[in-house]
Amino acid sequence: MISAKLYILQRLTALIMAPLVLGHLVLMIYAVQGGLSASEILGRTQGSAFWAIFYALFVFAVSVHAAIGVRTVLFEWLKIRGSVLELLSWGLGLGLLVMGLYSVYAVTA
Amino acid sequence: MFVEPNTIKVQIKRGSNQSSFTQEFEVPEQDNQTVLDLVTYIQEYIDPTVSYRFACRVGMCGSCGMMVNGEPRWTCRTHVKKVLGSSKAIEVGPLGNLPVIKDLVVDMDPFFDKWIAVGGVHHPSKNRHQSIEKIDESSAERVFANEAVECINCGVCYAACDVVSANNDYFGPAALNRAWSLVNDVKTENKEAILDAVSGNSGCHNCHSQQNCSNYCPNELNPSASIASLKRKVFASKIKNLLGSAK
Amino acid sequence: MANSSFGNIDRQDTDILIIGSGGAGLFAALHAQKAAPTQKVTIAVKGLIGKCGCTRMVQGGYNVALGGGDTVERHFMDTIIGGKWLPNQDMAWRLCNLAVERITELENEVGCFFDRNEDGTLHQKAFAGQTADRTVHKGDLTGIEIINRLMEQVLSRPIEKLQEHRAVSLIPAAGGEGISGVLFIDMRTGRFRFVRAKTTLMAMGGGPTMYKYQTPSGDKTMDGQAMALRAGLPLRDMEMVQFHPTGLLAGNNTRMTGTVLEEGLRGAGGYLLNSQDHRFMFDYDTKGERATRDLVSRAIYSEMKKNNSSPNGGVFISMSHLGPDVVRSKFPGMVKRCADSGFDLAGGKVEVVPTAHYLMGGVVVDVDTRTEVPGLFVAGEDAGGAHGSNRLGGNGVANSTVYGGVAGDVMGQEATRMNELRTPDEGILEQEIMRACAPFNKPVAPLAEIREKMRQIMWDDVGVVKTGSGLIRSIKSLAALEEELNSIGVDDKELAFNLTWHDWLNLKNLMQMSNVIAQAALARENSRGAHHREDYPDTGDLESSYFTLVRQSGNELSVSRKPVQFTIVKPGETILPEHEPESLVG
Amino acid sequence: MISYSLAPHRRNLLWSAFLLHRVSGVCLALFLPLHFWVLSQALHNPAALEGFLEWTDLWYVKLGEYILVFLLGAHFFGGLRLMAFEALPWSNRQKTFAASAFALSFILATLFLFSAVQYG
Ligand SMILES: Cc1cc2nc3c(=O)[nH]c(=O)nc-3n(C[C@H](O)[C@H](O)[C@H](O)COP(=O)(O)OP(=O)(O)OC[C@H]3O[C@@H](n4cnc5c(N)ncnc54)[C@H](O)[C@@H]3O)c2cc1C
Ligand code: HEM
Ligand code: SF4
Ligand code: F3S
Ligand code: FES
Repeated sequence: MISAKLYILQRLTALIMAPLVLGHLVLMIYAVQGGLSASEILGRTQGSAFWAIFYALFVFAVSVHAAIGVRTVLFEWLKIRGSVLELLSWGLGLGLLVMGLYSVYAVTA
Repeated sequence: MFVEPNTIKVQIKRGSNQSSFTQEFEVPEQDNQTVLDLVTYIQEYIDPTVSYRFACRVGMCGSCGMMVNGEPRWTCRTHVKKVLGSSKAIEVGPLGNLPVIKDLVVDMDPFFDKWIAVGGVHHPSKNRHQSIEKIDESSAERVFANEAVECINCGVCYAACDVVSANNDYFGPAALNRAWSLVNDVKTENKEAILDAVSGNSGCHNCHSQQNCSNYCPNELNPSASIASLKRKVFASKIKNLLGSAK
Repeated sequence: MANSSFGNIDRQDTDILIIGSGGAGLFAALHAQKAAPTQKVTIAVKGLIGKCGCTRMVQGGYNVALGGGDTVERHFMDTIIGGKWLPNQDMAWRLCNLAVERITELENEVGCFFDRNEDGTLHQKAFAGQTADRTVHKGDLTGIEIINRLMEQVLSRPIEKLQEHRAVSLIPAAGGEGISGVLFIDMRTGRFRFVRAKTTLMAMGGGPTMYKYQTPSGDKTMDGQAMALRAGLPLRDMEMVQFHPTGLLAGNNTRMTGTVLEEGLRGAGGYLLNSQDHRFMFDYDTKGERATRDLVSRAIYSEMKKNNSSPNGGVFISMSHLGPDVVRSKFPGMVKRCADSGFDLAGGKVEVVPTAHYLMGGVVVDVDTRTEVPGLFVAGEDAGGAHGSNRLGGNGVANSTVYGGVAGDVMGQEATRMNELRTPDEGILEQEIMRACAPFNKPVAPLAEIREKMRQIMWDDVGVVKTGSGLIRSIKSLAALEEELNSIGVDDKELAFNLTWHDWLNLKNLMQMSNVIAQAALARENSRGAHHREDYPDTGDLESSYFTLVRQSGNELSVSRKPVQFTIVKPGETILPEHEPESLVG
Repeated sequence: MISYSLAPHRRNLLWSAFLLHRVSGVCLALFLPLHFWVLSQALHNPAALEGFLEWTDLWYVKLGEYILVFLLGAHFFGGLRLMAFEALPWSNRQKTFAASAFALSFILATLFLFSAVQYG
């Protein structure tokens, strides 16, 4: 049960995430060479406005994207309908948003 | 010397949605034999109470859809050789995703209700006293409309689509395919209403591009492509509206 | 037994009742609804709405004169000459005349896609027997397009649907003035339902399916004409059964046998070969394979009689000399259909046989589709008169759509004028229920053998070529066979979707109508169009042309001959302007 | 939940692609909160983060990461494939595209694993 509006939102957020995920992946492959350490990660991100915006954008996009995606799965596979469906999916979105933004703050502040 | 003809084991899923059971029959193998012929033989010579539906017997009416070895097919045009494995056994059941009336007969009303709900009906821009529209057969719109129009509403694609199984409200491939054809029909009016209908909660955006509809369509239509095109069309029109209202 | 006890049947009322959902039935529903928006319209059909009947199976197309040299007058003259001066001329005229409006309605209001010329106008081609390019089409699947679009229109309107409802009998009003309603079996439950209506249309599409080889849809078993016959209505031209020369021949055990391989195969240069690989058509006619349907059918029949036949007892059609790839690209639908059935049309030979296709005869009606019974209308293939002894390819669907629309208009007006439904004759209703229950409580046996016997009798003695002695023999053997059928029972434990019960009822109707066809054929002592008597091979005097009329009273059939009224044009004359060329087809 | 026995119409590559996309999406959605939680440790408890990252050196955690990267790749390429399918005119190479998306995600994940293991 997905209307044009949600569909468009999901595709737009996917488009936003595409370069971000790609960037993140490349970075990960590059970064894990030689193992990960907390200081290494934090050294790169802390105080960087670039990374703050980069990850915040991702968090916004993914919250919406995943909420809509999970909503479809809940509807089709778990047969969840009505307000429970809205609550669960948007709850997930909100949770992701809050936790995500907090973690972005944690690694970039 | 008399040679016993080979027999085919035919398992038929009988009963209704509430209570169903499988029954096995042995049917003599013939040179030219369709799955519909197997079922007919059983009804005419073995068990006169077996129920099934057909009309044209040549792939034009779309009333003989059944699940054959778990796959949806038009049975009047499915040669037994095509589906008979080395085990010489065939399973036949009622077409999927539709309520069963009895044995192999399903209620196709939901399928057609959706066809209408999606706006799958021509809205005239002219009447019978006006001249017939001149149409360029090679124009892009007409080509699209034409490609999608030769559907026999057999419901095979509908039975093949897992989104329909998962979401009973989903209009399904055939109805959306018809909508796409109409959206491209220069003669039809009120296309906005069709676009609205296809972008609603039961509309084209529920399709996950599994493409079984196109795989199984016996007429080699491509509902999957039609649906993708509808998504594109809706996307463009929504964006346009958005920009329009922003002005 | 579901509810065969009389007190227990379902009853309902409507204003306008339409039986059948072919071109005639669907058009009638649309027009009735428009003409009488206050009236309740009900459409009842043996299969699913729009998914049964023959209109859907129309391949070639729809005849209509749309200018470019062609005129309604020319279309009319072709119809009269094609029908060998037997058509009811007023009906033929109305058919040709209204076809113009109907095709425009189909395009503009119903939304059909018909093929176009380069300049955007409708593409038209010529079937055999036409003097102009006249046939409008959508590829070679014209019927699917017409019926799908009509079906959508009907389904989207407030029209009551009674699907998988088999009409069993017409029930007259108590006291005998007009028809009160129709008795049905709801096939899904096996229960009887009596539907009362102010006006009733029979558009059940005739369908000569009592032959060994036949093309129509499996739901058609001449139920409508059999009902009309039993209700005492006169039937005309019943000997006029059209055979299509090239039905697929794949043996007796498959339903695909008899289905049409399209006319265009011969037109494009296909060969007909006998078992010795001899291309025999030129032995019969200078046009070879391109001769008209009746000639080709008779030629094939002769080859079969001479034992020059293929393994399954027919002849071969061979296309491969045109190049398999050419055949594949020109006839993709036919090649695929043959391939699905296990035959290679593009590269090999495919067995074919003449196959019963269309019944020109039918219930006597006026140009407004009225019958002699008040409240009862008949349109489409169930009605006789418009085609005479032969139907031109393309005139069938024009006929059903034109007259279906007319019926809807007239019934709408009539129903609006009427205040009350007629009260049924309960005695007849009860008797008709008993008739439909006749096979219960009798020893059960397979019906297929009897059906095959009937088909063989009709094929041998009432088929492509007939003789007086053969016809008399057939009438006797049919009577004996009907006795046999009467003694065979159907298991009545479960009547819901009991196809075997319906097979029995189908057979019963087909046998009665077989008898009618044989009787009418016996009464026509000449050869015209689709009717060929070996013992009377001449056309006979055109001026004194007659048509046959069969009616039943009690259990007795009476057959008579009625002179054809030349209300518009006399044999030998024409209504075309003087210097018009005979044909516009180059 | 629907029981997905492998009915014949599901033995189709494009159906498998759908399933992979869905499963990967759901797994990512389940994993992300965990990921966010770990990262937010940086603020309260940098040592815990460090400890956690050391823990990722264990082979089975590496395998988990490998699968996770694979899923992300599969969802990423699969999602791009889907959007391309929806945005571009029909092509007859749907199966090729799906197979390529799968292969790419596999390569990506392996690359990740190699770089992680080689220098780890
Ligand atoms: C294979 C084929 C090809 C043809 N090609 C052409 C062509 O190219 N051009 C052309 O002009 N004509 C063609 N014809 C002829 C044309 O199809 C018919 O003349 C015309 O369609 C008849 O229309 P109809 O509405 O009278 O009947 P149909 O379309 O046959 O409809 C009859 C309806 O009545 C219903 N019915 C029957 N019995 C009962 C019952 N007891 N109770 C309730 N409902 C019942 C049926 O289920 C069906 O819905 C072709 C016919 C066939 C078989
Ligand atoms: C690069 C980034 C991504 C792209 C291109 C992308 C693309 C898509 C697309 C196109 C869909 C719709 C599929 C459909 O309706 O058939 C989708 C669904 C989904 N996505 Fe993503 N996505 C991305 C990242 C993510 C991330 C990071 C998550 C997780 C948190 C996620 C979770 C989901 C979920 C749960 C679904 C629903 C799956 C389904 O309905 O089958 N996606 N994605
Ligand atoms: S799209 Fe194909 S499979 Fe689906 S209903 Fe139409 S003809 Fe049948
Ligand atoms: S099978 Fe179903 S998911 Fe879409 S592409 Fe076809 S409608
Ligand atoms: S019986 Fe008409 S499509 Fe099979």
